[in-house]
Amino acid sequence: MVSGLRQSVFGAEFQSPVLLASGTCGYGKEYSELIPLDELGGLVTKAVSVEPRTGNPPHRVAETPGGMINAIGLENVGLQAFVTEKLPWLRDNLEKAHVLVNVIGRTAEEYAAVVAGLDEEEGLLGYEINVSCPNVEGGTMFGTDEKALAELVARLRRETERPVIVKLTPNVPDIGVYARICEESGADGLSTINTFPGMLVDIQSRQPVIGNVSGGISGPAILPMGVFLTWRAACASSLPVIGIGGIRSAADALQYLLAGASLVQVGTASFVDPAAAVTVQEGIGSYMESEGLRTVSELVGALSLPEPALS
Amino acid sequence: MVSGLRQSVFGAEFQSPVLLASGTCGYGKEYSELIPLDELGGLVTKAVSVEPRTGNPPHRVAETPGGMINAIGLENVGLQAFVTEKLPWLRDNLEKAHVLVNVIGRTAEEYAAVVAGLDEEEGLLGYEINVSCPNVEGGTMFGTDEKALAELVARLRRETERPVIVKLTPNVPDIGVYARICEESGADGLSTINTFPGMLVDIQSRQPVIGNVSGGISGPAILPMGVFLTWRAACASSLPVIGIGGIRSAADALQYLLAGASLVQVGTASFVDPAAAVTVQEGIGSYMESEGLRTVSELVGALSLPEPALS
Amino acid sequence: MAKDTWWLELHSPDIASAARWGQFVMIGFGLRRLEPPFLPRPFSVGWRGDGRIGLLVRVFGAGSRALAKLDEGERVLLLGPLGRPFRLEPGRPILCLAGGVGLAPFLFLAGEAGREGFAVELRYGERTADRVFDPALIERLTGSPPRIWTEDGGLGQRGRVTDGELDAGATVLGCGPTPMLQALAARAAREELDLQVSVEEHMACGVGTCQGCVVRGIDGRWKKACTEGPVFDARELAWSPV
Amino acid sequence: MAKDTWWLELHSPDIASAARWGQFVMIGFGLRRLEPPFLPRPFSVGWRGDGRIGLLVRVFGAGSRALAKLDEGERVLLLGPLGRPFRLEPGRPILCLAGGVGLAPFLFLAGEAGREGFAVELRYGERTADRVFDPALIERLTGSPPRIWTEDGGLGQRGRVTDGELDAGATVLGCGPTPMLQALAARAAREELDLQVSVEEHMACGVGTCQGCVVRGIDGRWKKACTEGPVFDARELAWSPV
Ligand SMILES: Cc1cc2nc3c(=O)[nH]c(=O)nc-3n(C[C@H](O)[C@H](O)[C@H](O)COP(=O)(O)OP(=O)(O)OC[C@H]3O[C@@H](n4cnc5c(N)ncnc54)[C@H](O)[C@@H]3O)c2cc1C
Ligand SMILES: Cc1cc2nc3c(=O)[nH]c(=O)nc-3n(C[C@H](O)[C@H](O)[C@H](O)COP(=O)(O)OP(=O)(O)OC[C@H]3O[C@@H](n4cnc5c(N)ncnc54)[C@H](O)[C@@H]3O)c2cc1C
Ligand SMILES: Cc1cc2nc3c(=O)[nH]c(=O)nc-3n(C[C@H](O)[C@H](O)[C@H](O)COP(=O)(O)O)c2cc1C
Ligand SMILES: Cc1cc2nc3c(=O)[nH]c(=O)nc-3n(C[C@H](O)[C@H](O)[C@H](O)COP(=O)(O)O)c2cc1C
Ligand code: FES
Ligand code: FES
Repeated sequence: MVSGLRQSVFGAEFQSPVLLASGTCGYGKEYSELIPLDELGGLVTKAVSVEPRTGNPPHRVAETPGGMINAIGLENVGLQAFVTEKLPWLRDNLEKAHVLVNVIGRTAEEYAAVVAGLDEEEGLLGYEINVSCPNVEGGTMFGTDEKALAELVARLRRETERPVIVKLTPNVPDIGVYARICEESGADGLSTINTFPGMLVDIQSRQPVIGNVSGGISGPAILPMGVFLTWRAACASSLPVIGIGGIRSAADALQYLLAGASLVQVGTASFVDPAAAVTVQEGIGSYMESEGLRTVSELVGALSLPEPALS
Repeated sequence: MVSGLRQSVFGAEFQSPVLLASGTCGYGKEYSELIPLDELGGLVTKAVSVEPRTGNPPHRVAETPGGMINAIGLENVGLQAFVTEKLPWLRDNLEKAHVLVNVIGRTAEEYAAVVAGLDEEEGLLGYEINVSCPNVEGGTMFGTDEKALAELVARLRRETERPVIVKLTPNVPDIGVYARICEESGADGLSTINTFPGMLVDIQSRQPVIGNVSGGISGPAILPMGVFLTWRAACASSLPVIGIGGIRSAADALQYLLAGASLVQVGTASFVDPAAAVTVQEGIGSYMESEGLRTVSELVGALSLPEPALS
Repeated sequence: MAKDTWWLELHSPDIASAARWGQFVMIGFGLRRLEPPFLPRPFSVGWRGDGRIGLLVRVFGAGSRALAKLDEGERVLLLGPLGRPFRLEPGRPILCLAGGVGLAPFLFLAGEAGREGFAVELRYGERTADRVFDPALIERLTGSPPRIWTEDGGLGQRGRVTDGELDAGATVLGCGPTPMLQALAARAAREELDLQVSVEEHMACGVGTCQGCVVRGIDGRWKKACTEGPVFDARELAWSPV
Repeated sequence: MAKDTWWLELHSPDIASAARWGQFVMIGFGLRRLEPPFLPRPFSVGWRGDGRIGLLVRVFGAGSRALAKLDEGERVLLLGPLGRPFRLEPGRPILCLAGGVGLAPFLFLAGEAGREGFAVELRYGERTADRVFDPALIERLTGSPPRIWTEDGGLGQRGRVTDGELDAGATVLGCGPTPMLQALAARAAREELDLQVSVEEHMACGVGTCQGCVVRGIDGRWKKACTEGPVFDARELAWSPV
């Protein structure tokens, strides 16, 4: 691998800027026989909540034009089982790839409990806080409630020294506002973006295809939205941003890096081809060689504004 | 055409539920030699502002995975030229298809001026208010500012007896909130949805492909988002909703109708094939025949919730 | 050839040698593709021999159509063998009930388990006679002719494959549309039969990472069809009333 | 055949009979397609005869590749003829400067205007000799051999097609990459030449509805390449300094 793929972010060195996205790589083990996991930049675990969650009824996945819809319902084994059954494998099997744990909760307390419960454990670099899930009390979402988000981030900051990366939702008028809130509240980074709410109707049965009625849209279809929101988030704050959404090629990943992402995550593409992230990583290396770049950081945010040919 | 395609909405009878979307059919004339415009449900004109607008530098369009990006910049001839140069053709050439005028402004006054300036004119059924464009003063958008939206709609309501249809932006946490505001403020209908902000980077030049840097994403890629937001808007208010986003087949349009849309608009698909809207319309007719439906209204909102096979 | 039904052989020595009856493969169409099938599709291993696996594909939508249209020599992404196979008890007779292309895993099982000395009976049902997969080919693959049911009575017995007598002494295996499996499970419960079913659910990854493919377990918990299944003991699943 | 360059003939009697030199067609790939080319692509009419039109296609990205890959008998959506043609003054000699596949409209024009009695000179430049479109075919289509420039000097004169003398008495027509047109426009301004250029811009509709294809006019207003162009009098456009 090109040594130039190294990226220093969150006070850690990533051997590559390419990670596997939360919910698309399980807890790592599932892909371990299929791809050289430990050669990637890292992976983000499926969401972990303080208690186990059962999740939504089927169908939970289906495809949409240029992408897919999913409504898993954040099914997960819960904090305790994660620590005893999942984390040990990651700790023992990943030496070079970094692990971020995706954290969800219904309340700030639940988020804090997960972080507190993991903070003594080895085998993870930091936390990716998923604020795109409903806060049952208020019915709002941390990701779309400025005050709630500020309090949550500040609260988690007190719980841990480890990197706290907030995964933002795209369903806001201006993602920059939330990027700044995260920075001011003490976050170490941002992940952009999570899925877009969507729905698929079976016109024969006249029923939603997805058991949960609606779900999140991911895949190539959302690539340009993700690049835009990553660019906005990177401009609005000085926090390192992890670019996510629709990446299936090095060219896609490079769009995110140029737009300001320090790292990228590959999600849906791994379903189409488990080797997708590896291919993306190798392609970034080739691009850097052909462009004579020595470090990924030379690419990050290296976007230049266009001059229209005739004007 | 199946007489059953008729739909009564906004106190008017549409011969078909299929319209051409704003900005994708110019002012009608451009497509008149290509398709039987007057056999469609109608069309929505390019946005009209009180003063002419020059629009953005090129490139203004490019394709994205499963869709396209555009940043036209609401270039338009302005109210006066629209009345003298564009409207007469629509009035003289469309007898059965309805015309909605897409209205934009920087301030509520500008919106009101356009509506007032058109209200004495013949040849249009009503107004589609595009609240997804920046309000220069506040820097916010009417479409994402609850108070500003309520005032704008109430203001326009006072200007005209004609249908006022508000075209909502998808970039909000809960579109239902804005749907209710429109209803309470006196709107007659809703259009969902406008484009999603997006960006495309040319990794060779390291420049945005689009002269305006960012643009709006449309096309099949946004179909499931549009269906979902149409469903939310239809559930949240009792206003008739026009479903828009990614429609390129009768099956797509039927998803919107089942989700609660009373009418649909075809946009980007017309670029791929100018006959797209006609094909969609015919396909809806065939579906109705095969399903033994007599009126489109039997389809509107006829979504039923699924029963998972194993549960 | 049977209506809308294709027999496909793919070269994949690794999968061919590792596959066991009831397992499946995920067939992907590549990262460049945006048109359906965008996601990979699961298909049961219907046969294996000299480095190849055989698939029985019925054209339903985009994925199966893409497979049916594959040209000689074309490549697809193959992931497998995946999932838990049917579990057979030495000495116990086996009764396979196949609905439609649910026949696929039993072509594999009846053939190989038969040669291994298991007493295997294969019953195969289709809605209409024109959909019945060539009985001669079935016999060649499994070693004995199947008993056939068609709802239109055009071939074999008129009725459903689940109509026949079920031997309580046998391990009953079912694969087919969910309503068929529901009916079968209901009967198994009444008649206290030992029943294993292979279920279908939408899948994205096929290897347990996406949690997309769940069916409800008797304990109320969701089970992953791809890793905990696709073969389940019928008693493990919470069947909705038929 | 020239590198990455294809000559394509499409059956379309209506377009063939209506087309005029400098006009173009939008080629669409159908509503089912999601992979690039998703949007239709504009291509100049390069020739017409017995119900067909000829296109000169250089493979650049998805759209041109899809055309190059078209099989005999395959169908595409054709919209046209579109745009404003080159405007010729009777009796006035015509000097065509083609850069790369900017050659296409001049194959049409030199052929037909020549037969109509116009004195047409065709100059054609490519970066490298291996990209030069078969001069014999050009001569067959236009009636006379082109003067060729290549930057590598491998064929014809070394240098750029814009290097040669430009006759002030002629109507100069230019088609090619924007930088070439900019250079040409700059020269035309200095030497007070009567210059028409055919410009390129991204297009979605090709018929004036999307307003996507603009170039800046001298008055600061945007002009639509599809309906006000693609052929413009060089003086109408606001050229950025070379
Ligand atoms: C374990 C297993 C084994 C199978 N074995 C066979 C077999 O041997 N022969 C056979 O013909 N079929 C088999 N199937 C069914 C097959 O996987 C496809 O679901 C079926 O071919 C229809 O898919 P399609 O793409 O043709 O139709 P589509 O219309 O694309 O899909 C049909 C339905 O499946 C849904 N779907 C979408 N994506 C997926 C996905 N990734 N996985 C599953 N469904 C999806 C669609 O939304 C639609 O509702 C099996 C399924 C499973 C789970
Ligand atoms: C009036 C006119 C006449 C032309 N005549 C010819 C000709 O005779 N022969 C020839 O080889 N080429 C011609 N072109 C160029 C041609 O239309 C394509 O732009 C070119 O083939 C590259 O497109 P692509 O799809 O191959 O590559 P892509 O990589 O898909 O596109 C190349 C660039 O064009 C952009 N683009 C995307 N969509 C469009 C679109 N709808 N229209 C234009 N560009 C788009 C892409 O974003 C990319 O930046 C002409 C262009 C115009 C405007
Ligand atoms: C099946 C599935 C499950 C997901 N689960 C989670 C999750 O648990 N937590 C989270 O933050 N994001 C989750 N995501 C979102 C992805 O991490 C990613 O943000 C999104 O899919 C966009 O990236 P992509 O287009 O590359 O897939 C999930 C996505 C999919 C498709
Ligand atoms: C080139 C282009 C121009 C557009 N101009 C307008 C406009 O002026 N006003 C408006 O409300 N929507 C405009 N839209 C948005 C469309 O009306 C429609 O809401 C959107 O494209 C989604 O529908 P589609 O996926 O069918 O294209 C434009 C879209 C495109 C592609
Ligand atoms: S298909 Fe992904 S977990 Fe089963
Ligand atoms: S391409 Fe649409 S206006 Fe020119």
